[in-house]
Amino acid sequence: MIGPNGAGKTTLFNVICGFAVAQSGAIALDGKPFRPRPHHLSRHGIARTLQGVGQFNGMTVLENVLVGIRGGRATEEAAYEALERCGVSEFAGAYPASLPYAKRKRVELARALASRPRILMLDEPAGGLDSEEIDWLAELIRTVETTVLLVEHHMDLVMSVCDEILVLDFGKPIALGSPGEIRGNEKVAEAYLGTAA
Amino acid sequence: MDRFLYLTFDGLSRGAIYAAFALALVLIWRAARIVNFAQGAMAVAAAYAGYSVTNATGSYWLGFITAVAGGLLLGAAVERVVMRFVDHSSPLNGVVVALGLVLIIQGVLGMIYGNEFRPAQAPFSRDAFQIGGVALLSRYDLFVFAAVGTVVALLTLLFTRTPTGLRMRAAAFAPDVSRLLGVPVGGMLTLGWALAAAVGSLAGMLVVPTELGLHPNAMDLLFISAFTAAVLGGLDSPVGAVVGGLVVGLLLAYVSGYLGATVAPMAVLILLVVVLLGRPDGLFSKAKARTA
Amino acid sequence: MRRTATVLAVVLLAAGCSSNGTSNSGSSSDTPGVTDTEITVGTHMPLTGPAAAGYSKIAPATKAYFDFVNANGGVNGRKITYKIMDDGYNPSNTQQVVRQMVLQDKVFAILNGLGTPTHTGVLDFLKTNRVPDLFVASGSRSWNQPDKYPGTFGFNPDYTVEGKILGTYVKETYPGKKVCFLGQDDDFGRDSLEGIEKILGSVTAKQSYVTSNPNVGPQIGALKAAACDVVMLATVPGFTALSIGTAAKIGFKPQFVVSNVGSDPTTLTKTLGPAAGLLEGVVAANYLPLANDDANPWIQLYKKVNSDYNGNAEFDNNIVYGMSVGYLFVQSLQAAGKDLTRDSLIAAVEKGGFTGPGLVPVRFSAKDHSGYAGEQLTKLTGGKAAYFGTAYQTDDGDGAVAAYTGTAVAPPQNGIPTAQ
Amino acid sequence: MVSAPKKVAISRKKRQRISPLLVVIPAAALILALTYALPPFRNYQLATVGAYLCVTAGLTVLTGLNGQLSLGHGALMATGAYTLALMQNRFNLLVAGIVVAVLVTTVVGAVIGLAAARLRGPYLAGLTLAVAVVVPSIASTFDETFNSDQGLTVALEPPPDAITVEQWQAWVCWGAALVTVLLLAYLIRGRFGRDLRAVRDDETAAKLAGIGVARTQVLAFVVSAACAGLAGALFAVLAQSVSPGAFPLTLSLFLLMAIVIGGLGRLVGALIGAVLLVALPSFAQSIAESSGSVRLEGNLALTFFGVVLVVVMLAAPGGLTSLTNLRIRRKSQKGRK
Repeated sequence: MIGPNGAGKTTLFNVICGFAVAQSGAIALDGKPFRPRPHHLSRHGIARTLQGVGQFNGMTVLENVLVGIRGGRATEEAAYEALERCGVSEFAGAYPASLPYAKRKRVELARALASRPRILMLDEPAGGLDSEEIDWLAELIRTVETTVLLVEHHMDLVMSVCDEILVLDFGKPIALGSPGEIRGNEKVAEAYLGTAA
Repeated sequence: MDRFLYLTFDGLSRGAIYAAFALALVLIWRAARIVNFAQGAMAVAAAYAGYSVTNATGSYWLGFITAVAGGLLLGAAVERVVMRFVDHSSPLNGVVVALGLVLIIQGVLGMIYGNEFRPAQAPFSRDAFQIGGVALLSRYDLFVFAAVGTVVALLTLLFTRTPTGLRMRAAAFAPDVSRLLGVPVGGMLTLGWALAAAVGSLAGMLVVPTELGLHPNAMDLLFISAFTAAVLGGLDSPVGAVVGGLVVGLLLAYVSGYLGATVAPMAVLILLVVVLLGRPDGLFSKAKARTA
Repeated sequence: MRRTATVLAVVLLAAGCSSNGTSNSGSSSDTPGVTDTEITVGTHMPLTGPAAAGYSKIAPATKAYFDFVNANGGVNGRKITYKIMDDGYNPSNTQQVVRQMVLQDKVFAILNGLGTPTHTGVLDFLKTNRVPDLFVASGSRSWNQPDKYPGTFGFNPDYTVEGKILGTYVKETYPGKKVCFLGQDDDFGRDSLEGIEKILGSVTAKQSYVTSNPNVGPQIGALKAAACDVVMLATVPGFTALSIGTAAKIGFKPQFVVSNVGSDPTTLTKTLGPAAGLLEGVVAANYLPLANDDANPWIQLYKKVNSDYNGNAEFDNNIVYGMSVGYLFVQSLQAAGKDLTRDSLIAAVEKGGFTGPGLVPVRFSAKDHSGYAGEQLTKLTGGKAAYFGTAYQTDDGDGAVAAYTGTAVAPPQNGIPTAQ
Repeated sequence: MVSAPKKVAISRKKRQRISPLLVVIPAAALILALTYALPPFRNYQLATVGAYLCVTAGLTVLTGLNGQLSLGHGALMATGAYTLALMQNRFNLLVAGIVVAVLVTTVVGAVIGLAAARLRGPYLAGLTLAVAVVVPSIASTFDETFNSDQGLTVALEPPPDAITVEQWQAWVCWGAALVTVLLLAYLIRGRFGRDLRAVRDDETAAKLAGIGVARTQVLAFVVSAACAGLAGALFAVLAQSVSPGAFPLTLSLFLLMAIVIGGLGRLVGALIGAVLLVALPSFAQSIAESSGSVRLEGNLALTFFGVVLVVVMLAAPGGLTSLTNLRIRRKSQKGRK
């Protein structure tokens, strides 16, 4: 999902997650109406990251990830697995605030992955990252065995990992299609660059 | 009806003092995000200074000015000497330091002046004007209203019409950005504390003649009522502080008058619960920023 | 955590290396707090906090009197050491400090512990440890339970006794007038009202206040609305001043009749400041010489002690009170004799028969542990209180209020009682 | 991914923690030994530390781990104390009385906690402050039950002759305190503890991680209320009396100071705080006593107490426990700024 600043991407995420209420329209999951309370998302197999970092600074990295594992026993093995997956297991005992920004974003990804979601919602995961980190992120998104909903401004990333792209502008969808289709869409270019006038 | 009128005016004149004191709490909260639990003790210290000057010179007004100026200096000193060095990573640290200051101030005052009530003069007669047999307001009450009104007006002017006020607000909301813009954030913080302490001292001077007298603990109860008022109105809102103060004053008067003094604290609790459940950030809170 | 616990243990052990023995029978040689040269007694008082006003002067005055006695050879060759502990009028602090005095500092007795809620909590503890608990500073009836608390004795006339005496005065002086009542919302107010209503029947209007809300506007407004002619106050000094000031403020001028507890003229005058003129004609009661009565030989004695041993503190009724407590305690020690034990002290107090500064007798006996038996009325004129009429005594039951006609005794020549 | 298993093994070994039982059992033995070694007054102080530990441990979970600021725990203690007094005077079954006291306080705590879960920071402080102030008012309004300011006396069976009352009180208080600490230690080391901290650190992220924020907050309040109720009941046992004056607002404030000074969010900090609550006033008073002047006496103690608070907070903002692991604190703080 892409769109210019203020298009309503995060708001849509918030509606899906139950942080905000939609004035019209409905959300469905598995063909059933879906209006969850935010903390019930994980029961539906949905995990989400936040813009920037939403970290628990008073807990170690390992504990941060353990928090993400709901249902059943929160095992350290599962947490380590997620940390390994994101390449930050060596920091398990550190406090997130002591890590560089990029590593903190990885910790947050690890927390989301640890719950083994079937839908992973990523809100601008590439924001503030350098190209090396973005490459790693792209690799992760490509290889992860789950549906990923991605809100992102980084076009290269979007184009390289997405199967389908939704373009929002002023709260309205203006285009939907594969990367190739979107790339050529005039309306999209207009929305991003402003009308010629 | 007579009784209702009487209680209304009784409540308003006390409420005005709560309002002034609550305003002092709001000022510091806005400037430093600290609930200044030492506000009461600081106001008492200033009032003692005023008391000493009044006793030495025989002039109430010299004492009054000393108290307010003393409050100003004490506020600045507390910020410069102590609060500046508090680690604010946990909001509790500031609270605990403030509580420590309360003990120090009360202890030192007790050592200097003794734990006795000292009589406090009122500059105007406290005999109420009678209208149709109902005692309404005294000259002193009018003085209280005028003083509190003046303070509110001056603060409003300061914050909305002067560059200093603008800088203080900026420093409080975004210290880092303000620093880049050349606002002396530390200085603004000191100024905020000084102003708040001066307003608190003024409220203290106003309340002392209406209560038992001057005592190291004289403002403990005022602090409780004023804090309640500030929370009720919304800690970010000066208007809320004034309205909250008046509401608490009226509530205490009505409940004490109609139901008995014993139940008054329960009434305050119930009011707080009702208001805060409806509006968790007080009556005059602004809309919240988006959560995610 | 284990390390912390060890540290704690070491601290406690180090602090607790004092001897451990609590036997309290036999002769004075093994009585706690008594040696051949010293008697240690303790008290708990609010020295800080809102309740400290006024009260914090009592214990130092008692101590000053003891110092005076010590300078003149003490009692049976023993000097009296008076430990004053601050409890801030908080009952749980009282627990701490009284235990410290009894268990750690091994005081011989607790003297003049102040406050009903504070002292109530230590009654059982003092009883268990068989510590004499003399002359409690409050007018509660709880101190007079010789069967339950054989070691506890009161000092102040109890609030009901006082209520009956004040009620009698009002009944005789203001027949047919509307009498109203404002009292503190605890046993002080309740017992006082009970005494008043025993004499007067139901009062026209009654109001109460709590110390945590220093605004009596609503209550006084209600009394005004009830058109009361006489207002009886069971109030502490600050609230007496507040009530009288508030009444004047709304143009309400009844006759005030005030409990001894809240009627110290020095405190009231100071609290009211320039408005002290409002006190003119206020009726109260007392049972000890008045601080401003310079002609009274007791006051002369106390003033001398005050200037010599109390740093010349401002002389008021609290100091008179404190020194009178000291005097009565020295009398008790004298009566207990040279072989001082806890039992002999209690026996001596129960034997009674003490005469001293009081206008009415203290009525200690095996069956009665209450303090002074009555009071005499005072009136404030020109900022000074003076006695008028006769002293009355009565009990806290339905007994009659009778005039007491005994004559006042003068203090002994050297100011120190001798064994009687 | 190749070297993953080895890494896991290494890291996990480092995280091995001592079981709370291994701390509590020796502690119990130590306390037991102490009660025989100490004179009665020290035993009484020891018992008081135990009673304080119950409430500070609960409060540090609420305030330290969950970030909820309560100024009303004195009132919750009063609830427990009054319940125990009423039960005891009626049925004279101490253990049952204590259990009921905890239950009643838990219910009261749940009610306050439900309101508290909607409030943040100073607003919660304001509400709980109003709760703390309401105690004397309730005691006088329902004075037939609570007997107003004078309060109730608590009838207690004297212990067997072989031990002193104070020793027995120390056993009761520390028995309860150690059980409390043990339960809390197990509670906060697992998922519940993580949830508490997650909610404290970032409510939105906590919700996304599947934590019921309001539910967690109410639970935290309930747990700490139960602890406060237990402490209140123990205070009633210690004092053999209950009155509103024993549970003033200052008590609530002192509890808060104790846990902050001790080290917020840590049970060891709660222990240090509980010790300080007993030791500092007593120490201050002994200093003041040697000063001789009556005007100074109480006030010097107050001032001393205040100075200690301010100095500790300026020198060791993380509380006294933080002095032992300065390195970690520094690191995490640097990151936060």
